[in-house]
Amino acid sequence: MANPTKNNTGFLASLKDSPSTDEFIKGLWRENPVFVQVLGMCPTLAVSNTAMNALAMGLATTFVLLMSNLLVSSLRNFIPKQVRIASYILIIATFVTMTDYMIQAISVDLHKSLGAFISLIVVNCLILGRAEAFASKNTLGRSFLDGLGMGIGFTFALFCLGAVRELLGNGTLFGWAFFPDTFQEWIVMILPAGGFFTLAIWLLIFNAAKERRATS
Amino acid sequence: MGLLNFRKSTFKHGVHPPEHKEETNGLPIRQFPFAPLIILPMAQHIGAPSQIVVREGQEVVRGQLLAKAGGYVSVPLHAPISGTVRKIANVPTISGKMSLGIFLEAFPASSQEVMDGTPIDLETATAEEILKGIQDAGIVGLGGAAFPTHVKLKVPEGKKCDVLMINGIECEPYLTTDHRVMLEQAEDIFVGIRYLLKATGAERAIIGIEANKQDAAGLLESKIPEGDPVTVKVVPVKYPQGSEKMLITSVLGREVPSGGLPIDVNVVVVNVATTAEIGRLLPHGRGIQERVVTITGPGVKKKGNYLIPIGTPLRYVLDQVGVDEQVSEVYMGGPMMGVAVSNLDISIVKGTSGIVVFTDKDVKKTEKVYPCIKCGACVDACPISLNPSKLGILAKFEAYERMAEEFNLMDCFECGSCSYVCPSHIPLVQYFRLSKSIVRKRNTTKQAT
Amino acid sequence: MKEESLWYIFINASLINNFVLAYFLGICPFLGVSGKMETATKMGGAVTFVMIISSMCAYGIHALLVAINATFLQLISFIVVIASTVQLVEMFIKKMSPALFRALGIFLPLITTNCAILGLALFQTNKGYGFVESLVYALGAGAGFTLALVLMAGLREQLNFADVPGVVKGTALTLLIAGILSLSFMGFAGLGS
Amino acid sequence: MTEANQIQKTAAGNSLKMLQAMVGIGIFCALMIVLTFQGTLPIIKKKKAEALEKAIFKVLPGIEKTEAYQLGQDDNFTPLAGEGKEGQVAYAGYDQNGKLVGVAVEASGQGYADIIRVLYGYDPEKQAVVGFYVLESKETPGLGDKIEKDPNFQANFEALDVSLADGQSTLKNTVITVKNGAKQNPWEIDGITGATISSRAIGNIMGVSTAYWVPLIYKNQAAFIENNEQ
Amino acid sequence: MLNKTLNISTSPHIVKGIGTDDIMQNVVWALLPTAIFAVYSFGLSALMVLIATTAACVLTEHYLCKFSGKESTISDWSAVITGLLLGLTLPPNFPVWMAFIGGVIAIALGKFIFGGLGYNVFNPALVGRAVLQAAFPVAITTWYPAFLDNRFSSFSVSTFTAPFMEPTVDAITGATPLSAFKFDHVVTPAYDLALGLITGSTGETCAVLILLGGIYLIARNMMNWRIPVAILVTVYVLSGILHWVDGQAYPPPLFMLFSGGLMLGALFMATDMVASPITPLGVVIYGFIIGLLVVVIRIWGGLPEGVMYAILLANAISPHIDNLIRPRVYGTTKSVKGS
Repeated sequence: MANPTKNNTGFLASLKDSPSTDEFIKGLWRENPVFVQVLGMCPTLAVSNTAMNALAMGLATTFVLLMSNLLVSSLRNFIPKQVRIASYILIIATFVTMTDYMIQAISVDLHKSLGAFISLIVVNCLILGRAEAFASKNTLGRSFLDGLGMGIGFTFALFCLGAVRELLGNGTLFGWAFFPDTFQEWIVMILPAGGFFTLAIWLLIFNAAKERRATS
Repeated sequence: MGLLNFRKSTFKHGVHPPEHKEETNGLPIRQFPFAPLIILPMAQHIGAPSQIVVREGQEVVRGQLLAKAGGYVSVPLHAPISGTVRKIANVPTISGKMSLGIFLEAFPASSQEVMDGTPIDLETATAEEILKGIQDAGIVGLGGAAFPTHVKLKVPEGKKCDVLMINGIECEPYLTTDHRVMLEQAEDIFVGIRYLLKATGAERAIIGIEANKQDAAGLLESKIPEGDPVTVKVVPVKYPQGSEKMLITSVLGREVPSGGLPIDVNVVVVNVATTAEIGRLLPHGRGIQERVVTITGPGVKKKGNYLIPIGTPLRYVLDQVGVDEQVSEVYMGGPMMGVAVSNLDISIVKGTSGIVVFTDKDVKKTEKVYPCIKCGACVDACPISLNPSKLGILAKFEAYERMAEEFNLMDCFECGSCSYVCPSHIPLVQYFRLSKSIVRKRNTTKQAT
Repeated sequence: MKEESLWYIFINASLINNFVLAYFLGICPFLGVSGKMETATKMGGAVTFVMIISSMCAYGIHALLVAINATFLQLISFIVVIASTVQLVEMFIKKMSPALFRALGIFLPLITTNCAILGLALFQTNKGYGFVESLVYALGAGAGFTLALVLMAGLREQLNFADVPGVVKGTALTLLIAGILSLSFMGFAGLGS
Repeated sequence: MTEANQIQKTAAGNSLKMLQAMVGIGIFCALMIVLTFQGTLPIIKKKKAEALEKAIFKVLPGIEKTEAYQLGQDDNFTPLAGEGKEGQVAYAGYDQNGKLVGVAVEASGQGYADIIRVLYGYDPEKQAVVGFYVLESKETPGLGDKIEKDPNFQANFEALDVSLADGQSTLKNTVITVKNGAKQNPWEIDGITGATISSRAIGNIMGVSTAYWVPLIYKNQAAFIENNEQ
Repeated sequence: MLNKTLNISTSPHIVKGIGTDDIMQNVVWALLPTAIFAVYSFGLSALMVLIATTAACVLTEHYLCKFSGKESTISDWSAVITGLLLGLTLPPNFPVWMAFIGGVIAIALGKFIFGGLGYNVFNPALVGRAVLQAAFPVAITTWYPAFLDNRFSSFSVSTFTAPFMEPTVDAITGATPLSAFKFDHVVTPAYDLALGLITGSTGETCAVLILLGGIYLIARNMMNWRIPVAILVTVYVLSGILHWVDGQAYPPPLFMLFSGGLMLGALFMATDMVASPITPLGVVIYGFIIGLLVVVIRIWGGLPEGVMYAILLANAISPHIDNLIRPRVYGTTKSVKGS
């Protein structure tokens, strides 16, 4: 693990000695991976057709992000610079494979509806991006908070999309009927085009908010 | 024209604005009264301004040299009337810039005899001598460009001129100057052609005339002196047929390369009125004192084709012909490429081919400019196959370099066909004029650094 | 049962279930390099090239993993192989054609994290495609990716000179156009059946 | 020591370190994956089998037990042995008395959006399809996916006639989808309004599949019964 | 007299006179016979659809302009065209609330986000319709027969469906000639198709009236004739060849020409000047692509009709056509390609 002489702060100590609540908060809103950084678009769009899928995908991604951040952070002094990307990819792929099997064990149906997109978490630029840009340079505790914040921010964004798409596209939320029986579903919302439109509209809302803040 | 004539003797695209020529094309050229005071700007041609050789208070005779050429690309200026030099001061010109000018007060009851100079003998003169003679006569392109003719006639070394093209197209609506000149000064034209053939070394001359001037074409054809290698070619009516490049393409099927001159395809083009002037002046060694100007437009009372001394103030001209109460805009030149006059204190200059007066109701309404809807009307109109629609959008977004590099902006010669047809009333020509000047400026700064 | 024809595999991968517009694969490069025609074409070419190579590799690996009964290593070996393939291709091109390398150079590393490549490998395995089928599938996917990228680039280049409202400018506009393109591609549904 | 030497040495040291790191991570990763795989494998297997069984139970009403059979190259059915799922498989379903109720087979074909995979149950006694279940489809939600949910459509498969022609090697009538409300014969599938393409795709899939499977199963009925009795 | 201040303008000082608003207005006039026939054949329900889409487009245009601080651009009539065209492509019994939403989407997504008139890269009406088709596939493929006796006295059951609610399906529905061919191999006679004695979208049934409207615009030089001609010739020739090869499997070319939205699409939607290429050769290629896609989608695709998709796809290709097809500029040896 980490070099003890260099980094003798444990997990709890690191929490204490750094003003790191910001590491957690930033991912939620200010540096939201989806709405602000526009990262990890592929799963964001592909599996946000229902709130459940979105949430599951978000949590799976958060898990991988968290684990890889932790491992990368703790190994950061051990991994030589030249092979760091290769090692990160290996680490991430491992956790993704684990997640894949765990989800299958939890629910075959969920696994079916998420499909290959669980495996594709590997190439979610968010995870590699955090490993490279944050975890490889920061302490275990900060990396943990960063991963958690980013992961929750990602899950939140996915949920925002999934909820809208499921509500309009299927009239339900988490499979629970939200509208009267005769509600006309907007099927376009569950189609790929709906994914593009919904994300675009969320981005518009963020842009407009940003603009308003800038002017005021 | 037979069925076997596969190549239509015209250029691509172009527009057909209403001609409005019938109001003046039947009116013979009439001498215009001499104004009591005429004002002669020194910069009335392209190139260096003429250099004044008279002083204030000096009395001059009609035809006397007032200013000498300011360089190779320049011409001298002769007194259009006999009178006294009242003042030498800055005068306004059509471009809005000021230029040094001579105020010449006419002798009240002068007979206005013209002074002769050294004649150029057609038989004995060399090409060089003829060119010198043309410069000394102060001759510039009378079609409107006012480019010194001797410069244009000078065939550069290594190049050859095989066709002399006499431009009698006059495609601008309203104007009938060249039309009348062709009808009334045929002899002068043919004499001029002889001088020009000799000066350029061309084997033959072709007079290009638009189909709406069949009478002129027939007359000229019948008057071709025996043995002269001159033919008359009638081409379809289409704007901007009168542009040199379009004319060459229509008549000869040759295309002047981008950025090149007619001589690059072995042609020299001279305006028909210029030719007539050469034919009339050179045998006497005189200089230009007057020119034919069509004064027309809905706002003019006494429309007609007038022989007006150079330097006659525009205000005097309009006073003489009478102008409608509702006068709104006055153009020097035709309505397609002419310039709107902001100040009536400017004078008739050598390049003034016509004066068109529009009243309030004739002026194009300041209509609402809509966004470009890419209807393609401009693409179908542009005689040189540019994409004015794309250029217009790029100009709006100030992508000047791209306009020049990718979309051949610099080939645009501002004929105005695109603006004429644009349903969205986008001032395309104005955009291009501005863009061209910006590109030129940027290029010079680039070269400088 | 009825086998999918190679023609159908190609049409399916390129038009009906376009990787970008229906599966959302390769969205990052799609958003990133669709601003200019030139880069879009080159990126499309590079991705197609890598897709074909990695698809063949993935076919081999899958066969191997099935043989040694270790399919649980599939994902990790795919990603490692793709990453190294990209590296190798990069080195190979650099040596063989410096001109091509200059043109594609900056795109190749980006491709590693392009989910379309991994997605292709996973899908062809899931669908149980054979070698030739995988090859055609890769060709189709690459063609579809390039098509989407090039179409988008043309539209975005044109929209550089448009009065796009400030709020819409940027990613949102690209996504909205992608949505409309995605709708348009729905017209291909059922083709070749 | 020269500078070059030093560089070489650090480079060598680096290589070693790189190798160590990669191998270390590799071993760790492999360990993690294998552990998870081993840990989850039985659960996943069980769940998958359950899912398949559930589907078979759905298409063969009233069964208690299923058995997988493999179609050999000589067109004979043999009980499926081991894990491998090579070749084509049929699932026989038996009621509580061990009597053969029917045989379920998978069929797939091109739908509107992508391949549709279905499972259907065939009752040799009634010479009819008695159940139908969509395993996988990406048909348009709310429209094409009615093939999964629409009760009227599902009703088509309660007794879809697939009786054999006299030669016993072909079907008397090919299964086909007709326009909604136009069903007149027991071998026709009543289509779904607005989802014509998907419902027709099902017709095609069923038509092709039944034409292939039904004569085979009918011919080999005995195999399913015999094997069960053993 | 001459003391009056003169106006100054830049050359040219004369203009041809046809304005963009004139063009747009004339397109509306050219569409009116088709719209009137739609109301005549389908009755009040069709009228409601047309009113809903047109009102939605005009209102959306107005309020979006206002919202973004621009001057309202409804006076250029382009929103009216979008609304009318959208209405004409919808089934006559389409619920009014859906039609209204379609109009809002057509303007907002099809036009506003690109910067308004002149910048829309797709035909706005078709964007609206494509979204509606994807959102409400059942409603948009439920057809109401023409020439019902009570069409002027009562509305279709689904017309006034409560907003956001599922429409009740009409007891009487019809099949369009295209779906009749696709699914049942019934070829409707070309005569019926041309005169509009069929079921279909409100405005696509009477091919003759659509053609007349188009010819009017072409005669007034307000429409690029090359586009419809290229599309129709392509469709006729391609389907003619197919029909000649196998008369049973492939429909006769006249049926292809007159059925579905081809006429309306070729004459009024593909000709949207903004979203089509600008050069003569470019529009011919554009037309050919549309024709080809229409034939491919109709004959080999899963859908009975493909005009909408064909035009949208061709719209997406048209910047490339403009990029590649550039007329040789006078005096240059070949067209200068973008660097």
